[in-house]
Amino acid sequence: MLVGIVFWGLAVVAVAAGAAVFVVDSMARATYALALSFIAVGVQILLLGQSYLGIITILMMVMEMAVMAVYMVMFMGMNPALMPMDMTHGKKTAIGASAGVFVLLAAGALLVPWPERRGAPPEDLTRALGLEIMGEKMLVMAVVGPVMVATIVAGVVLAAHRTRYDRLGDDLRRRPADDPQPGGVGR
Amino acid sequence: MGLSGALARLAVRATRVLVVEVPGHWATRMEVEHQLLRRGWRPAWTPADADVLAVCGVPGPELSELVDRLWEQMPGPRVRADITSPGTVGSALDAAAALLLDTPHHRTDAQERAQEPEIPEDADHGGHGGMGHGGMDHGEMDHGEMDHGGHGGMDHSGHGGMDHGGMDHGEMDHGGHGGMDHSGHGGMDHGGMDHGEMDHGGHGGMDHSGHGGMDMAPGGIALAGGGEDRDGLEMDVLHLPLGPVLPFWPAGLVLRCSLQGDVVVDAEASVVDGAGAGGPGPGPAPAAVVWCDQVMALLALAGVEDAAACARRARDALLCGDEDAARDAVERLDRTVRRSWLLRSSLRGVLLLDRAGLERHGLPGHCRGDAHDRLLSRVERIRAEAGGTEPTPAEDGGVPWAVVPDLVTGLELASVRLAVASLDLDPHPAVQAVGHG
Amino acid sequence: MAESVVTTVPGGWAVLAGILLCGLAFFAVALDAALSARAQGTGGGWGAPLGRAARLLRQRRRSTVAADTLLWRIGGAGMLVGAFLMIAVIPLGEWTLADLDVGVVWFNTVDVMVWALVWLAGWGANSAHGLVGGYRFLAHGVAYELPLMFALVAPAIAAGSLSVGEVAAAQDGVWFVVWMPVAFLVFLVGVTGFSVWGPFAPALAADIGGGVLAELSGVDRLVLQAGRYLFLTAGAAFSVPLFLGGGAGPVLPGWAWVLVKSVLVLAVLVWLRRRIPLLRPDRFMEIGWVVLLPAAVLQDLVVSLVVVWKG
Amino acid sequence: MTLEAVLVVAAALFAVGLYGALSQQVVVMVMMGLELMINGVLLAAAGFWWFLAPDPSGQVLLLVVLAAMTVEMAMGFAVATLLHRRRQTDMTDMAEELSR
Repeated sequence: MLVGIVFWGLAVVAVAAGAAVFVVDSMARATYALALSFIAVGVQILLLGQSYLGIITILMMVMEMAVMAVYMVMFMGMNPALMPMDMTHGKKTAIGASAGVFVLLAAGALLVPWPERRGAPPEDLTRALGLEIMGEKMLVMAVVGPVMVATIVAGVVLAAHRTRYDRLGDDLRRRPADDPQPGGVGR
Repeated sequence: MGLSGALARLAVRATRVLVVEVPGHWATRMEVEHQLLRRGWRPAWTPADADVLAVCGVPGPELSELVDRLWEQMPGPRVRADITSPGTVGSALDAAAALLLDTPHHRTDAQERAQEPEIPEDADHGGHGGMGHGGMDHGEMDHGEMDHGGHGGMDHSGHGGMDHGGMDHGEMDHGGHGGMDHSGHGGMDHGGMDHGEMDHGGHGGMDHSGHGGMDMAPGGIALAGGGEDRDGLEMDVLHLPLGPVLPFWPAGLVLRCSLQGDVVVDAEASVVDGAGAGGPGPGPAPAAVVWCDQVMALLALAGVEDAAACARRARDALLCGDEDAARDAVERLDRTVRRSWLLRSSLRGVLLLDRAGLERHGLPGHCRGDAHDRLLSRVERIRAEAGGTEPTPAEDGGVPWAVVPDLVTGLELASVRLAVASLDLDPHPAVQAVGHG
Repeated sequence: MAESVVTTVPGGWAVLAGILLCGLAFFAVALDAALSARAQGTGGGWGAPLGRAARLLRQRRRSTVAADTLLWRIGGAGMLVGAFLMIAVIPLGEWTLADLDVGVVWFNTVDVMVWALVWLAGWGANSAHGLVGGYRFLAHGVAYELPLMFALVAPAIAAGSLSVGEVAAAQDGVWFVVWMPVAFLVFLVGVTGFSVWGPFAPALAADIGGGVLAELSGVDRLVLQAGRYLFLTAGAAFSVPLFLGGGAGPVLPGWAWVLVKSVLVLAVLVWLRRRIPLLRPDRFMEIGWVVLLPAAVLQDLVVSLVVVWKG
Repeated sequence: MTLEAVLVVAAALFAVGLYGALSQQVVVMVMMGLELMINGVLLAAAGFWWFLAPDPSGQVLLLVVLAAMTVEMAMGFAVATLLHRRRQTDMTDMAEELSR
């Protein structure tokens, strides 16, 4: 019972905060509304018995939204606290499409005869998950790792203005690198 | 009354004082700082944190206006102490402490004040980056001139009568054109607006609807323009004046910076109240005292509090002529500064000046090297001066404040502060100007 | 899952835990004030926390033009709340408030919240200096957080559990600090980082008039400052079960040892602040990624090898 | 708390996110919409896992979703930066990409 109330409370928070992302005027508020939505969902995942994933969701999303706020401020091109922002297009189509999708999904959720629960959760979920990804599903993690590294490299390459040749000279021998802001290690 | 009285007495023991030095009145300021610490009080960095506003010396018109504004920003309970000479510091602080305890007085004071923060009507905000000192935000003020979107540097503060309420720019097409479409707002009086500073080309349109109609923008906030930063990204330019009331900043110096992110892309220096309006000061300070003061500022900005405290003690000892204590303190300072490799790594490379750089800016030889080199050489000179054993090296002059903008352009804000503190700036330009005039 | 190594106490004890945390934080403030007074050559200072708190309680709150007050206040108050959330998983000897099976990750999550909170506190004031402070902190965060995460991994690997109680219990013979000193140091760097403390305080530094604190007065300032000290205290206390053997020690009972060790770590952190210059984000960024992160990863590798070798 | 309830909430989150992703003009706001959609997927996956087949292999799916979200975000930031850089040198290009 209590779990039910908490769940619905969190559900309201999650959806309302999610909607607030596209309603509020301020970029900071929009970003942190999304963070709030993620926190609510993270707690819901906790309620669904998956402590590790729930907490990791909150951790990652708060971090991501803190960074997201910076990008919002940089790129939104609108004053955060001063101006209402309405930078939308095709609003009506979007509302129609999303309402349709919601009806479809919700109807599916309610009408499909979901099968009975098979099996029971292991006692120590986190350990089980760890064994799983390091055992049978190791391939998944072995792929995810390099993908993450590739993301870091690709992201830097895409976003950076100067290349290593700009920094280190044509033969990559310039030391220390020619940076507008020197780092702390003094390479 | 008993509880609030006890609270007040307890609170007064931890009073924070915002010290404003009128150029030339270094002696009063140092005396105030000295006495603060003896009472267990501490200096405040911003008006928001201050209980007492201590004005050292008689400010000129420009600084007076500024001091009034600082006074407005203090949260209260607040007390203002005008201290004209070092001799009256003790009694002025005593009086301030007594007045701080007077709770009914502060209650009335609070009721009489405006409840909402606002930008003064007479402030000339349009002049950011230009002349008007009036609208200046010397950093601690609550005017928050930040703007993170792409907007023209326009200013609404002078237009109290303008009615923006009915405007709705919300539907504007921001994609294609940069500027705003004013034609749709026939009723609006743009007469007073400074469109000259607006950069309509480079960014995604501006929006006036925040004014009047929205609670977020009670008005008067100057918006930033865009410009290309050193990484080739378009970034907003923010105009932020540094000084004259800023912790560990040369008295009277105002550096109007254009910031992109926290990188100073352009700067302009001036001296508050021009030259000579500061009233008669006690004359130029002894060199060693000034150097100690500068070393203290640099160390405090670098964040080594123990070493900064050491420099302050050396300064106070030198000032009151206690030679033994001074020599001890200077020796300790010298040891601390020399030993700390963390300090070296922190100051290394800050405003590196080679011979060519010195010549280009017309700087004296002792400015050579980076901030750490200058720190060491200055401590060395203090030692020579305080010890009195070695002959004082020939003094080849300080750094004129006018070169500061050239030196700091392109640096990031923290480095700017360290760079300025590391230079032997003519400490009291007003006084010197009078002297030469 | 094996029998839990710690006893979970009823929620009412949270009050006591809160009081203990506040007491330790009070000690940190007093120690800092005393050290400061000594450096200035004035003596005294131990009573300063009371005076400072009273002053801020008496001071009026203020607002600024076009402040985002909601976010501003969340930033300040969140710091206060976060520290209390953090200590929920720290076992005091054999008792704990919440024996979370992922306690270490919980700690990490709460410390990541600080990113958001400090930035919000800087942003909300709508002041240039506050905002510069907020961004400085984020830049620091990017540099200290990953090393901190990898440092947290080391004890967890050695103990084979993410539960704080079990990590403490796993240090029966040798404290983890002995054979994972790098992780311990990186952890302390992280603690000072998320407390915006000492070398990691450029966000609150004098050069920008106090940065995030520049516009705060009265109780808002008190809340944020107290939050920082509480976070510092909670971080120091967390190092005890993680690296310093938890309640292990002769003569005294477990809870007393936890407190003693926490106080010691806290005192060291407070004392170090006065000696170490500010690590400006532009400098520390490279140190964090080029030095600390590889060091922490290597430490993890060593720990893993030892664990595998021991079977 | 039933599977249906979880799925309805997840659907609502997904729909709100879809609205954002479709209607917003600015890259970062579109990303926010996508994030919200993935948020819904995450919740739905967690619900399925708990109510249908609570064995550890299902959790791996959630981990993968989380990882996908991170990668999406990081690449989104990089692309946004790139676009922003391009916008100055080539404004109409950008306008075309961003306007309706």
